[in-house]
Amino acid sequence: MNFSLSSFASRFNWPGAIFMALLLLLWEWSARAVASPNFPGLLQVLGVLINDSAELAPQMAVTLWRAAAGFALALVVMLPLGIFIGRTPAFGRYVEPMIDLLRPLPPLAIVPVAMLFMGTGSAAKISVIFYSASFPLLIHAIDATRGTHPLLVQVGRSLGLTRVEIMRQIDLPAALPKIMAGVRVAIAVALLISVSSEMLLSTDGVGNYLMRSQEQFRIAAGLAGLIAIALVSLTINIGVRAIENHLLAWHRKSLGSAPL
Amino acid sequence: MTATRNNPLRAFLGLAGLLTVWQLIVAARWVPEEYLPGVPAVFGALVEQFSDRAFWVGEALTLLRAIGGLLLATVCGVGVAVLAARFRWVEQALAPLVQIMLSLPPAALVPLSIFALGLGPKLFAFIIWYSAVWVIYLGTNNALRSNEPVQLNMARTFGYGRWETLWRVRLPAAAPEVFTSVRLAAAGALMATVATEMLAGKDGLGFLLYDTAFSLRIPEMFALLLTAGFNGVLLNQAILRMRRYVSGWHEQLSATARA
Amino acid sequence: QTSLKVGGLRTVALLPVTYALQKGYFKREGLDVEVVTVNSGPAVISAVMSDSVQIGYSGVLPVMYARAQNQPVQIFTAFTYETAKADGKWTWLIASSKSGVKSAKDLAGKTVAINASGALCEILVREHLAKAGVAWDAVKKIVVPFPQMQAALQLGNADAACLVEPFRTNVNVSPAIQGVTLGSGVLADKSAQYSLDILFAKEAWGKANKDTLRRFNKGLKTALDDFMRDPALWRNLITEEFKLSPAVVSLMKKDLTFSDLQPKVSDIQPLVEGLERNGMLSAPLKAEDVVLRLD
Amino acid sequence: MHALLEVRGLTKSLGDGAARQPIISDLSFEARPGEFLSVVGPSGCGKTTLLMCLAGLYDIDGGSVAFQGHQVQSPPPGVSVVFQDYSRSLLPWKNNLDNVLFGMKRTELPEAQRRPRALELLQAVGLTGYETHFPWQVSGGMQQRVAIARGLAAQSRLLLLDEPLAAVDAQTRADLQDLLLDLAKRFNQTCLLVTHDVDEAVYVADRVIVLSRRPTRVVTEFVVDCPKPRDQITTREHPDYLRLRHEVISMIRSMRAVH
Amino acid sequence: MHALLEVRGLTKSLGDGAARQPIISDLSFEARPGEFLSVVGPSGCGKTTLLMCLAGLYDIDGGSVAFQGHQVQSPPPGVSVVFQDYSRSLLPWKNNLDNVLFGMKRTELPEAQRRPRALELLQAVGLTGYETHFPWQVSGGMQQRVAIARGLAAQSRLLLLDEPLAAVDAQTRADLQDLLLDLAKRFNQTCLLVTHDVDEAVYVADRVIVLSRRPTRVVTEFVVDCPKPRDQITTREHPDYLRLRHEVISMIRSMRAVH
Ligand SMILES: Nc1ncnc2c1ncn2[C@@H]1O[C@H](COP(=O)(O)OP(=O)(O)OP(=O)(O)O)[C@@H](O)[C@H]1O
Ligand SMILES: Nc1ncnc2c1ncn2[C@@H]1O[C@H](COP(=O)(O)OP(=O)(O)OP(=O)(O)O)[C@@H](O)[C@H]1O
Ligand SMILES: [Mg+2]
Ligand SMILES: [Mg+2]
Repeated sequence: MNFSLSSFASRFNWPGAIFMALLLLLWEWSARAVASPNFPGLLQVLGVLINDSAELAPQMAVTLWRAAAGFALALVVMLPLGIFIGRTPAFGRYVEPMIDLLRPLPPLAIVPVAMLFMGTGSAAKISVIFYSASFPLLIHAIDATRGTHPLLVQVGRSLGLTRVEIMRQIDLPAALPKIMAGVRVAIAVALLISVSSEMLLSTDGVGNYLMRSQEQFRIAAGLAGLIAIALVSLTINIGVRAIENHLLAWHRKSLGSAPL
Repeated sequence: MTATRNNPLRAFLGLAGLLTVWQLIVAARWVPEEYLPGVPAVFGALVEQFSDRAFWVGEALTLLRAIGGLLLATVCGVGVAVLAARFRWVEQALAPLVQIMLSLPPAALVPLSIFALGLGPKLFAFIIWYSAVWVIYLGTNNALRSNEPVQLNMARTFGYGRWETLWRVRLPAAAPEVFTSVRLAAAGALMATVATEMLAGKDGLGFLLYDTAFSLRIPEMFALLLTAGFNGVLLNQAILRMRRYVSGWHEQLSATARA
Repeated sequence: QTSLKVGGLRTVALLPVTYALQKGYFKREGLDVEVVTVNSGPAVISAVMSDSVQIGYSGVLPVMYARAQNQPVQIFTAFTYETAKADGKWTWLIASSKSGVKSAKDLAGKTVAINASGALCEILVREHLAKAGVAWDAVKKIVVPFPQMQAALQLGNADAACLVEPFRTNVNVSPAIQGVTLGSGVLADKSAQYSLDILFAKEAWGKANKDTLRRFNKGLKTALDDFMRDPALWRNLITEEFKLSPAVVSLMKKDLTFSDLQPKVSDIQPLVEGLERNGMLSAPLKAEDVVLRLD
Repeated sequence: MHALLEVRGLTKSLGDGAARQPIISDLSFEARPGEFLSVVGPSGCGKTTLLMCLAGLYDIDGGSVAFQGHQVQSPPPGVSVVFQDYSRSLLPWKNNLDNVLFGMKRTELPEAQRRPRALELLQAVGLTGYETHFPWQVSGGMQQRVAIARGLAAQSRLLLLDEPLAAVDAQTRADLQDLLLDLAKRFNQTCLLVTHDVDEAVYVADRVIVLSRRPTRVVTEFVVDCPKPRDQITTREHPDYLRLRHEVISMIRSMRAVH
Repeated sequence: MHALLEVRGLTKSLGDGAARQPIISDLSFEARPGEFLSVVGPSGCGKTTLLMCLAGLYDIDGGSVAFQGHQVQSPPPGVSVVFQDYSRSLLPWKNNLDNVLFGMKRTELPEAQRRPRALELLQAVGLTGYETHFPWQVSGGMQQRVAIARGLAAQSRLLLLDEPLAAVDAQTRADLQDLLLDLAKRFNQTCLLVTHDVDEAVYVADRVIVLSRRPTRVVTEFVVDCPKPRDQITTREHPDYLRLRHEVISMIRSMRAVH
């Protein structure tokens, strides 16, 4: 490892950090200007966050566990299914209307149905997360697969690849740069729905913490919970980006000479 | 046979398949029928709704709100993504914010947004916009960053400036992917509309849903859910039609694989 | 004509307001009232605090929590009370017959459904468990929205549930559940009297507009008097507004305790104590701060 | 000796609906095992389309294509293709070596011998030192050579080459012509080479097939009776070669593609 | 007459970090107004890279490139390029006509005359009847001709052509060579044609520049003193032509790309 400060400094997203810092400053400043109990400032919220961190950390673990389980399930099922649908338009014409019908059903409305089949424990929540994270993956996988240049598929066919092999060895890598947008959305959705479902039906998790803060009008605590989610989301994003950099190095480099 | 022509019969068969599975689950009596009514009961309730003026008004309002919010989100999301494509620092500055916003539950923001925006149309607009805009931004941003280098070089040598290249090459090339994310965001917008109507409002499908759930009119509730789903199909078809108009080449090109 | 916006939960208890509106009782008082539905306690408070509405309708708890967090809101009307009377409660703890639970004592090791953590149901369950000598941690809690409670009981996801109307009646009449009432009332102390559904406003605005609020209450009182005179009117209204089956409505709690609209500090005090007793207040709260006296 | 490939009355149209146009009409020819065929014809006449039909990548509209006595419906084992659009036909996420290895899918070569064989092929096309480069990191001519190496890696009975040498320089071209001839002979491989270079067509082929303008059919076939093995110096000075070359050129000149 | 294009001691490396390799080293030449230059060199030697540097698409590492007396830093007006990767350089969402019109951005042609001019160019490259086809609906050679038409549409002082005729048949190729010569003369356009076809290089050029293997530099320049205008029959039989052709081929043969 040749870690050096300067290489870190050049890779670090300075504009992003500065912009976030400015937003946070603006928040603190305007909170002081408004001086309302409805609008606690950054420092106050951070105080609550530090204060409650011992309580929040295990809750966050629960939330993340469910989000991860739901997302992983969705990834394993929907990525292959999406590529299959994208590669098999005849099949797509039957199932896509089904997907479009299910897509806009609010998770709030799915919860009661999920409860009927999965009870009120983690299984119900994970199935709702799975449900919600499925669509970004599915839609992006379908569209990205259809967007693959036909010649690549013909190469695969002429080399005697089977349908499944074409999907795995050609469609997946070729569509991956586009699918990544769906993966990112799906990860965010998994986290979001994990929290939301906890707000609705849970006695644990960050969502429950948020709900409790909302119920008890502890606005600062509510914001502290949101900041905790934000931090976790940013951390996850670092990991996703590392994976993406690894998987899609070829894509980034092949665009290298592009004058953006 | 080409992918550009959609056969409504197949779509119908697909939906019929879904309903059959549903009815089979009901018939298997996994769960009491009072909580998961069968297809005939739901359709009965749906047909009953048809004679109710509140239903039609609610349906129209929900659709209009969702479409309005989606349009707003599309303009913002694509607009900012274009800016971000042109100026790298904009993209970098926004990256953490977008990531955060994408994963904050709108439900947690509701009391705060009511405080800031009141209960009127502004609240609806904001929540629907919020639940759609980040997805669109992210998708458009992703698409605009993956242009064919040869095309960009070509445009430059023909004298197209950065902005013009953005309009004339990068955006058209990205269009199919942009539509993908708008498609995704449309579902988000519909959900947010219904959720907001459930929370605060006196009309719309969400309001009716809350009401039916409150009074345990389960078949009607499912009928309304079906309507919400149907709205998704409708909106999605509209977007696909628009995509066919804007970048139909894309579908045709991909259809040549099966010549 | 003074314009007034009322925002609040869409529940049975808000019906008098809508009824008074329909009947023109507010107009008669020179008030131009508009009702906006807001289906979450905290959201109603936000709506009042942001001046989107002048009058908020919610359960009493959110207002108490908000006040404890220095939100300047005060209650000026209460329409439902839980009283010492035999039929004086609006909240219930009910078990399904197949759970085998006969009394609150049997709940140890069982699962109880509440509608939200930190809300009305939590204090109710805590109170009744404490009274029965069962530790709060000995019971598994699940959160289930009211409309799904019945299914949770029937499917065995929950052994008992905290319920309000009309869900309570539905559970009671369901042959698959055959609800067993384990207790009623938010506070376990049967003799206590306290308000449940209330109207509130911002303190400063309320103090400056006492006359408006008095007129509002007068209009409301007219409506309530109609109901007291003719309980059938009340039931028909519920049947119509919520499209509930008349059979269920006829079984619903009949007693209307709309006696006096002006809540007294003593109507709040038992709840403050109850919250404190159960460790549910995150900041100290004085009952007199919560009440806005119109006289 | 019966034919390895037999094309009888092949017809094929392309395009959708009203824009559908006949590309190939009533085209027949056959290829015997081990034979080297060249195909020449005006630009846009339908050579690529023909190859796609032979490879089972396009459904045919009429007539028949039989490979080893069986009708070709989907890509048959034993046929490999080097595509005209070489840059798009390489997998951008695989380096050159992996692209070549990818072509070995259907070979019986044991796993352990594949890598050495692929390296050998890359060396044969002059790409030693570029094994770990990605296709988009090497020049057009080099990409085309990777595509050739991949086509050869398949060790198929029938090799369809669509202008495989269009992007390489004259010297490399000559070397690769000899490589193709050598390999075809060694493995008794049948080759069908589409080319625009009449010299090339005559030099490598046992038979030159001349196609007409669109809708295309076989105008004539020339049997190239220059002795084998061919040689860049002696063959190109052989009187038969010069005569045939002249004949083919005159033939083509009489049906120019530019209208 | 001073030079239109002046390249002095050009050096250029490509690749990242440790993989960075010198492609062009100390390359110098110049082009006078109206001159037609051919560039030949082994596959992968750096011809495309050179063109990219001349067009201002790559930053150069050392030396200088001056166009009309100004250093080239970004694509200068008056230079247009026909890219080697023709199929990728065409915009798939524009039909052939619109692709050609796309090249006219910097011309002074009034709006009203652009369409007729584009149609004229498409006709000149033999694509009448394919104006409304999309690039991916026409054959490889036809795509390449669309790219040529687009390059010509720019009416630039300097036209850089990267193997523009690699995918067209012999007859069309000859026709297009004459077209290029004709237009270059008519508009006093300077052309730099990269080609692998030595016959072509000699036939069209006033001067043939021979490049070495990588890292590339100018090995030698041949002045083609065959009389102008050229003619496919008489020029190709001209003794100077035959001599030069022979010299260039021997030169190239002595530095084969296949190691
Ligand atoms: N992105 C890159 N990274 C590393 N090396 C590169 C890259 N692009 C090109 N090269 C190398 O630069 C050299 C010159 O490439 P260039 O495309 O200029 O060749 P060329 O002369 O045009 O060849 P051809 O006639 O085959 O088109 C090649 O050896 C290639 O491997
Ligand atoms: N998708 C399509 N839709 C309509 N026409 C098409 C399509 N694809 C190809 N064509 C037409 O088919 C004809 C033959 O194309 P093909 O690619 O087979 O030509 P070719 O002989 O390979 O030409 P070249 O030598 O230029 O590569 C062309 O005239 C082209 O316009
Ligand atoms: Mg072709
Ligand atoms: Mg090149």
